[in-house]
Amino acid sequence: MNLMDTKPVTAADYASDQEVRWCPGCGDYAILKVVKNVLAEIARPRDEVVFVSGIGCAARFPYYLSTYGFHTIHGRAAAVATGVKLANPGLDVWVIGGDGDFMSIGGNHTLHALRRNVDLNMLLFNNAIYGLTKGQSSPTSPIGTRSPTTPNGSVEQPVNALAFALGAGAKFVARGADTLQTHLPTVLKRAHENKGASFVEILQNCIVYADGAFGAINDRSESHNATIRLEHGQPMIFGKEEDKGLVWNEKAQEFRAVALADTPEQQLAVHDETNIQRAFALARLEQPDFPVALGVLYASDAPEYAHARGFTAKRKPFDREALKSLL
Amino acid sequence: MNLMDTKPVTAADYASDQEVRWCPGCGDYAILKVVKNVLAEIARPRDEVVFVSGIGCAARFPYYLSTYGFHTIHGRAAAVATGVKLANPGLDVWVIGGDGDFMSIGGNHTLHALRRNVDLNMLLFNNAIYGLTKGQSSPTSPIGTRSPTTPNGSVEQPVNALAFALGAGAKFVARGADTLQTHLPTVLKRAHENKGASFVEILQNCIVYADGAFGAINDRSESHNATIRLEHGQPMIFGKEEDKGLVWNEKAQEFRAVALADTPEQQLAVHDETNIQRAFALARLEQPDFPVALGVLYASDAPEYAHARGFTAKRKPFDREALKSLL
Amino acid sequence: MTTIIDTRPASGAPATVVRFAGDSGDGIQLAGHEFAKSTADAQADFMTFPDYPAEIRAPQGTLFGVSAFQIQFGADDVLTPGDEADVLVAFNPAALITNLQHLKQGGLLVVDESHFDARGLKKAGIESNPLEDGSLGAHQLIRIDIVKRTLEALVSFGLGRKQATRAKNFWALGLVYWLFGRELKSTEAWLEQKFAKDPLTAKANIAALRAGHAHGETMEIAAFADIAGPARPNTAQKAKIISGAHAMALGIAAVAALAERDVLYCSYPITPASSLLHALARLEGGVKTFQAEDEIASACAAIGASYAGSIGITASSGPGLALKTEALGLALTAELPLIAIDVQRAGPSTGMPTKPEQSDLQMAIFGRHGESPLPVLAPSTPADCFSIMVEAAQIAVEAMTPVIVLSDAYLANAASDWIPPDVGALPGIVIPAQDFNGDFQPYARDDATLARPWVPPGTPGLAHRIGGIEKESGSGNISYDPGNHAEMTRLRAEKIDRIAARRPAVELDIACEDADLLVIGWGSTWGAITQAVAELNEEGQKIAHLHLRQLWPLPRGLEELIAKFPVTVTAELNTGQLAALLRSEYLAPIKSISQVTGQPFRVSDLKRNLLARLEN
Amino acid sequence: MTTIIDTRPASGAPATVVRFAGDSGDGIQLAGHEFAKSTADAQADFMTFPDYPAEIRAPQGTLFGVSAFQIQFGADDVLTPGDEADVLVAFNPAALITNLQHLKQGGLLVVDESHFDARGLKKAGIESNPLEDGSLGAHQLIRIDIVKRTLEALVSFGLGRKQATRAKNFWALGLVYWLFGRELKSTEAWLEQKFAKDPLTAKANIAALRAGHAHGETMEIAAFADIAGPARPNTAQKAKIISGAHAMALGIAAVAALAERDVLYCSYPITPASSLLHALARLEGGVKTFQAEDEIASACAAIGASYAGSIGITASSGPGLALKTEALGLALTAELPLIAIDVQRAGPSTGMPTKPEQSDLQMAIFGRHGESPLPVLAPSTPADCFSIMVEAAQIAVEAMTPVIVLSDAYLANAASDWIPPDVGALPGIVIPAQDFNGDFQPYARDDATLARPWVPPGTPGLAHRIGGIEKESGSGNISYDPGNHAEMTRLRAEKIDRIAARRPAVELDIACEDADLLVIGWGSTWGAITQAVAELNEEGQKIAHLHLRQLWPLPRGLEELIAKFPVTVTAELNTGQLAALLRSEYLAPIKSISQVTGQPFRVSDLKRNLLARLEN
Ligand SMILES: Cc1ncc(C[n+]2csc(CCOP(=O)(O)OP(=O)(O)O)c2C)c(N)n1
Ligand SMILES: Cc1ncc(C[n+]2csc(CCOP(=O)(O)OP(=O)(O)O)c2C)c(N)n1
Ligand code: SF4
Ligand code: SF4
Ligand SMILES: [Mg+2]
Ligand SMILES: [Mg+2]
Repeated sequence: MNLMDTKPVTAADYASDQEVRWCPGCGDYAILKVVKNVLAEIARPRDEVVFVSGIGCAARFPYYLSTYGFHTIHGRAAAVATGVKLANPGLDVWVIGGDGDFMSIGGNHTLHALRRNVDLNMLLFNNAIYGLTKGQSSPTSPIGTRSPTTPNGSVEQPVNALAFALGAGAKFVARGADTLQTHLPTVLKRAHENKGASFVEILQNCIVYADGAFGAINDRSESHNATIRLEHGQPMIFGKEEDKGLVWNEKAQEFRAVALADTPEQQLAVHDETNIQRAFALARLEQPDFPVALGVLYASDAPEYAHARGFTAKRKPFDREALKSLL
Repeated sequence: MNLMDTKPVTAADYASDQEVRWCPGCGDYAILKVVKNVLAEIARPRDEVVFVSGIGCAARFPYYLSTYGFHTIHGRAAAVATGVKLANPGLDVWVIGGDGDFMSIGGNHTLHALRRNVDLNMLLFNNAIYGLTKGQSSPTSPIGTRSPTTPNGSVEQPVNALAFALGAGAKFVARGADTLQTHLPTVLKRAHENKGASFVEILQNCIVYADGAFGAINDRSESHNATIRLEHGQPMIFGKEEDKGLVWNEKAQEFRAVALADTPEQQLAVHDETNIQRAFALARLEQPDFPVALGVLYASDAPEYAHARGFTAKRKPFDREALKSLL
Repeated sequence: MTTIIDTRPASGAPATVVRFAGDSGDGIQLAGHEFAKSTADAQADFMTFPDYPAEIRAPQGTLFGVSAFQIQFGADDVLTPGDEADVLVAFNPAALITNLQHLKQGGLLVVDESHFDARGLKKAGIESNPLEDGSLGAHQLIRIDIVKRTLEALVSFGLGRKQATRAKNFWALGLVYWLFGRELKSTEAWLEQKFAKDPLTAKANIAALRAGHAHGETMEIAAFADIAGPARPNTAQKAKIISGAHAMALGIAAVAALAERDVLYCSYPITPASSLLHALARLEGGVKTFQAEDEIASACAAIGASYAGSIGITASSGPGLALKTEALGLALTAELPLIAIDVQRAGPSTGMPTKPEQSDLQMAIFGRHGESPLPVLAPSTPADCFSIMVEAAQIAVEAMTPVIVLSDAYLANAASDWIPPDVGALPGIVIPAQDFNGDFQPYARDDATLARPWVPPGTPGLAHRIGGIEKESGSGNISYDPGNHAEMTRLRAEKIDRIAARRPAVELDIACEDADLLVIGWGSTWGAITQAVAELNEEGQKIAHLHLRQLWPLPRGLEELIAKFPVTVTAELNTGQLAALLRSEYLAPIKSISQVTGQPFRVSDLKRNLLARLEN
Repeated sequence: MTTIIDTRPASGAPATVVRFAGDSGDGIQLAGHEFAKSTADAQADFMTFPDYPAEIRAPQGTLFGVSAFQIQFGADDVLTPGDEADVLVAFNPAALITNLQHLKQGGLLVVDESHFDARGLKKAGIESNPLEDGSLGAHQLIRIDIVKRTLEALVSFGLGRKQATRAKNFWALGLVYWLFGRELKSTEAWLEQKFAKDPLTAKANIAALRAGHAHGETMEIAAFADIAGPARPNTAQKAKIISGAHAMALGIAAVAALAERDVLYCSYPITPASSLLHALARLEGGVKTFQAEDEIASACAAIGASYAGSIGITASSGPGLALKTEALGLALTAELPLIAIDVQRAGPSTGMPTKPEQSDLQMAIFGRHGESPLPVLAPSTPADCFSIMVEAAQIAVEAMTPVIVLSDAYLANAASDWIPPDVGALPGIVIPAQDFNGDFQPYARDDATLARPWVPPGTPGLAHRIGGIEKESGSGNISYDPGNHAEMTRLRAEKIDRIAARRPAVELDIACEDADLLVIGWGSTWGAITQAVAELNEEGQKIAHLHLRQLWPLPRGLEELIAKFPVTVTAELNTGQLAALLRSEYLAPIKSISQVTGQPFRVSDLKRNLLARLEN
């Protein structure tokens, strides 16, 4: 296989010839841009990269990339991608879906891909709404969301995608936001490096049906006050002026947000991405009382599924001789 | 409605006329016995109690009770039960299923019933195997399980049902074991009292396909060394001789098992069933290093779904007058 | 002065087709809807069809952002939104070039020329300006800079350019009102009410409307004669404009009222079925709604509701019904009343989600494992979507069976005038009395209907267990007995067959006893087929039309009826699924006129095809 | 001395049916399997069928804990496990009363009387002892206290009572070996090998076997003549005993070897399909297996695998295939090769999971939304389960389509003798060459097959995107164009139709050109129908038999063939689903002999029904 001539160099090389058809101002554009940049940095030949998606606005993603792409059916991308990976573990497989795709109809496949630790880069574009079907509330919509199906405001407790992933046994759990164009690539690169299922929730603004669902988080200028960028081994500091921090309250087993002015730095919690308990607490931090945790919340090594099954390149192909011995 | 004459008094009144057909020695018998006792204690008329199940050995449960019962299809019991509850919130609805039913094919419905907090008593009979279909490994089977589908031992990381439930947003999470005939009723009664989705994992021995999967846990005489019975507000003590305890290691964010002889009682962790962080740690305690946590791991108040939707007895019935005003 | 050609259809009844097309942000659907209302006020008959863009919100001015609205109206029965437009109003280059195909040769073309600059043309992906290059020669072109005129009309309001421009749809509507001699009053009243909190906007829109109307008067074109229908029988009651989706939602509400039972409507969003859930959610509690996590859960929750004594209804489109296949088998063998609605769209797989097709018929009838017969109904018109729900519910509770109702993307979105029924006069949905005299068996059957009793949990003294494993006839206990299974299979099938005996026998929609051809349709194609056959018959042909609303069990008398005609053909938006069914049932050599384009039938195409069949 | 009546079937070829029945813990299946092996060694033809209890492990001695094994063997072709047993060996009261119905009038009944005490009778729920009350009068009863005899025979081994008793199945087997003049050697050798690590057990079982055999010699009954078949063509090769499930698993392995591609076999456990997954998992890597979280995931993972260049296979039973409906639509429109196996069981819903039925045919052919044709095949015999997989794979890769294979619970469990094919001589599965000359289009089609190219990710230079939305012919880009959709719909259908042209034309299984009746069957009923028709023809009737292995597209020549016979009837384990299909396709007045009892056809019932058709 001569892959040299297909080797891409720039982000633009990862663009397909299809016209991008999200609504003007949709957060998906920003994610697409980041993904193309990250792919260019990773620099794997386009032919070895596959994007598998379900159905939804997010799920159109594969059409806009020059890699292999499979736009499947609603909710089943993780299952299809599992088959892709088991068939050819050498491929670089990305799974794209919205909150409906991953957390509603596809919840079961998300769970099982995570617990099996299939080597997939799973990007959940969470816009807290069903975009493509015109704005119904989704399992991540906050209580009170008014939508065509919840005209008086939804009453269902939303699922916290990262808490769910941790409960499901995910070994790599991270969060980013569409507009954070310098932060998001770092998260995606880490996800890509992780061997096994990498679960990344990307907070994505649906400008038409749920504009501002994440408040200041993906407002670039305000974002630092509404989020905390976690870094392994670093104290938990946030705020535009880096003037706030998180302290761990041992008794209540929860974080407390503090002003650095009042708190000595050594009292601040230090991020340990290998600690699942802390990750569970971080995943559940919510606005307005807390900054929303971004970055790699949890990462831990575990055998990747295809590999654990022995489906490696070294696997002896089955042939007529082998068949003969069976019959 | 005259319910007086159907009011049952003893556990036997909750038995149906059907011959019980589990394998001799199956843990399901013990659970059935406990449930009948608990029903007799609750003493709701049989006619107001419904057991909905999926398919599996566990799912045969409704046939053996004299209440209403619906043996549905594999994995969908929670969804059917949600419909039952929304249609008639006055019913006392129990959902029964195995680990295949609840955590494999039905994982998505488990997730959503929990996050919506539908007022269901959901009892997962976890035997870490597919019983009815003759012994395939299940999503709760430990790594290394040899089964007809994993002849060399399974490699999939099992899902921890209670960690999953907590990640899914469950408001009541508890664990019991089939043979613990004095402990299990207390758990079921608490589950029944809770308004909202009550998730109870019952460790159940499948004597045919996964005998001893839970080791000493459901061996009545050894169980106290292998489990810890949590009580709200009480220090975490376990062991046949009540000679061991759990200490919370704040730095590592995990429990440590200690001998009481070496540890002053005030160092022991105290169970707080309202603390979700602690519940997450407790849910993940595993043999042999730790006792498995039994009892109510987590309980917190939250609006019950049918109620939050306004589907109460007070709901005004829709009639011709109302229809007229629409047309 | 340009003279407008007479565009009335050959069939006699004068009917006119108007189409509005513009960017999705231009308020096309709103203007169209107002025009339909004024048509209703004029007592005319009409049918409308929106043509939404596939994209949620495409960039302004692009081809894929074009939204259109078509209405056909006339004094007599109007059965379709029309094949081709007599009048097309286009708001930008993209709207013009994508919609020109819908304009009749020589039709009137009103174009807002304000966006026909280099930028506008580029957005539409064209180089040459169609207004200049002679490509519109076949039509009667009226160029107006509508934006400019609107701004002029609103200059006194002190609005920003952007806000003022927004009124351009009302300016155009005013012009069209003038073309058809319509009154402005009711639209004005509606604007005042709608913008009660923002009187400036109300006034501005009214001013634009009047300005457009006034412009018509000054234009050198002949106005169309307005088409007014005969006064309605009940003149007190205004006709409503009702889409199939809305009618179906009201029908579901009617089920609750007429059965005196709660309805639990369970669904997972999917185009084109979502609008039902939206409409029901807005009804505020008339019907309980449940947005499930997926289609399987939506079917199962509906089953749970039916089990618990409510009427469970679940709805989706093809991909969703496919997912409900297993659950429907449970409802069928548990013998619970349930309605499953499939608003069909073009398949297979994701297919073309916004486009109609009738290709789920075989799945509805045959698409379950095991021997699993159940009734299948299909409404014929938007208004029929109301009645069909009541009928489906009656069948479901009477025979204790799931019922599938097949609508489609066309029927859901098409709208026509509708005089709501007199609620007081509607017969109730009769739930068979449950009377056991101490001898209750969950699978004992009614002698006439073969239905088992419906005894929901909560009923005192009758607690029992049911499930999806084969059940002993009578007791309902699990049974693997070979003879019992054969008997239960027979009973389940006969129970469905007997529904036909209680339902009306077939009756021709267009009777023509000595016809040379019988055309059989079903579902949303009623209007187009009726129109085509009526026109052909007026032209001297002899064609009978039968439209099936009940697809399984097939209605009484169908075999005999088919035998009366020398040739029978079905007309379907699929590859002949009904034809295959009828061939198998009656061994009649039925062929089909089939179309699988994701579009409803055009009357003209149907006529051509029917003629071809007559010639064979 | 009792003389055994000659039990050979009327059709000529001598064949005998033996049935073993006992508690599930009694080692019935093992004894049966050994008997089958000795039958194979005798070069006789045979067919076996296990009759497992529904319960996992019922209490000993109860009715629902009875396990049985039936074998028919003869010198000539043996096509079914037999309607009725000539010899029944029953190990306890429950086994006797549940299995007596399977014993021929006057047949030989060997009963272990050791459990016919009050306790044993009570467990079986009977009051009177059938050995004493004269109820067995119609049969030739041999009462032996087998337990006692076994214990006596093993007394020198010093085993505990419980352990020694376990050898009773071999004692009984020894007796049956004597009845049929069989050699003990190979079973002895097998026992030595099996218990190589536990020679005491091996020896004890051998001693029991010999004791049973010796007992026969001392018994005053005439032994049956042994039935040996003609020497096999290749005497070097021993016949294997193969069940349909095992043959299918080997067929799947063969797909990998013959296509030189990995197979990913994806499934979720379900009776009676699980045994396939078990068998494949044991093959250790010949085929990759994946136990998915549910059936939808199993179908989707198989689709993913096919997309990635492996051959994706997914299997389930009816409820599972129902759940895969939507996913199959994706495979179909993405045009990927895939095999979906449905091991049918009695439905609807959960139905009777362990019982065979052929009632998923219509779901397989019609059960998808949209216009969704795909090929459907069905194997006829256990051995055919091997070949059908290879054929299905060839079709799938050649036409780039999912293929459904319909097996059933009978075929999966029935076993017969099988001489494996010569692997070297098997033709390869040909994957069309992918040769684009720089002009690659994902939806360009091969002129002959209309298949699109299979270009998995990883292929250099050809990255492209596919999906479930309608695609532009050629480019594969999303298209909502009406004409394109019509064309793609046509192409997808014609692609499937053309498969028939490349496949063999129909050929009668039992040719009888001037027959009065043609009976058409499909799937697992081949043996019973062939046997019934052969016997009737020997009795002077004229009946032709056609067995369809290819159910969609229907094979070439079928219409013409049907036209040759005055009457055509199908014989199916459903309510006539194939008949309905043929009626619709050919407008031929085909009726059906149908049975929906969860049981395979009995030859005698079929004969009776066929005769009735001839009389009409
Ligand atoms: C089986 C099935 N059910 C439902 C749909 C309709 N549908 C398409 S996308 C979607 C959800 C979209 O929401 P999300 O996944 O959050 O993606 P977004 O559009 O917000 O990016 C739904 C319900 C479908 N295509 N298929
Ligand atoms: C749709 C469907 N898929 C698969 C099955 C087969 N099946 C029945 S029960 C079961 C799993 C049993 O395991 P579990 O739920 O853990 O219950 P247990 O028998 O162990 O109590 C399976 C796979 C089915 N009946 N329906
Ligand atoms: S609807 Fe929302 S998510 Fe979808 S493209 Fe538009 S802005 Fe983006
Ligand atoms: S198989 Fe296991 S779970 Fe099922 S009844 Fe037997 S012992 Fe119980
Ligand atoms: Mg979304
Ligand atoms: Mg289990």
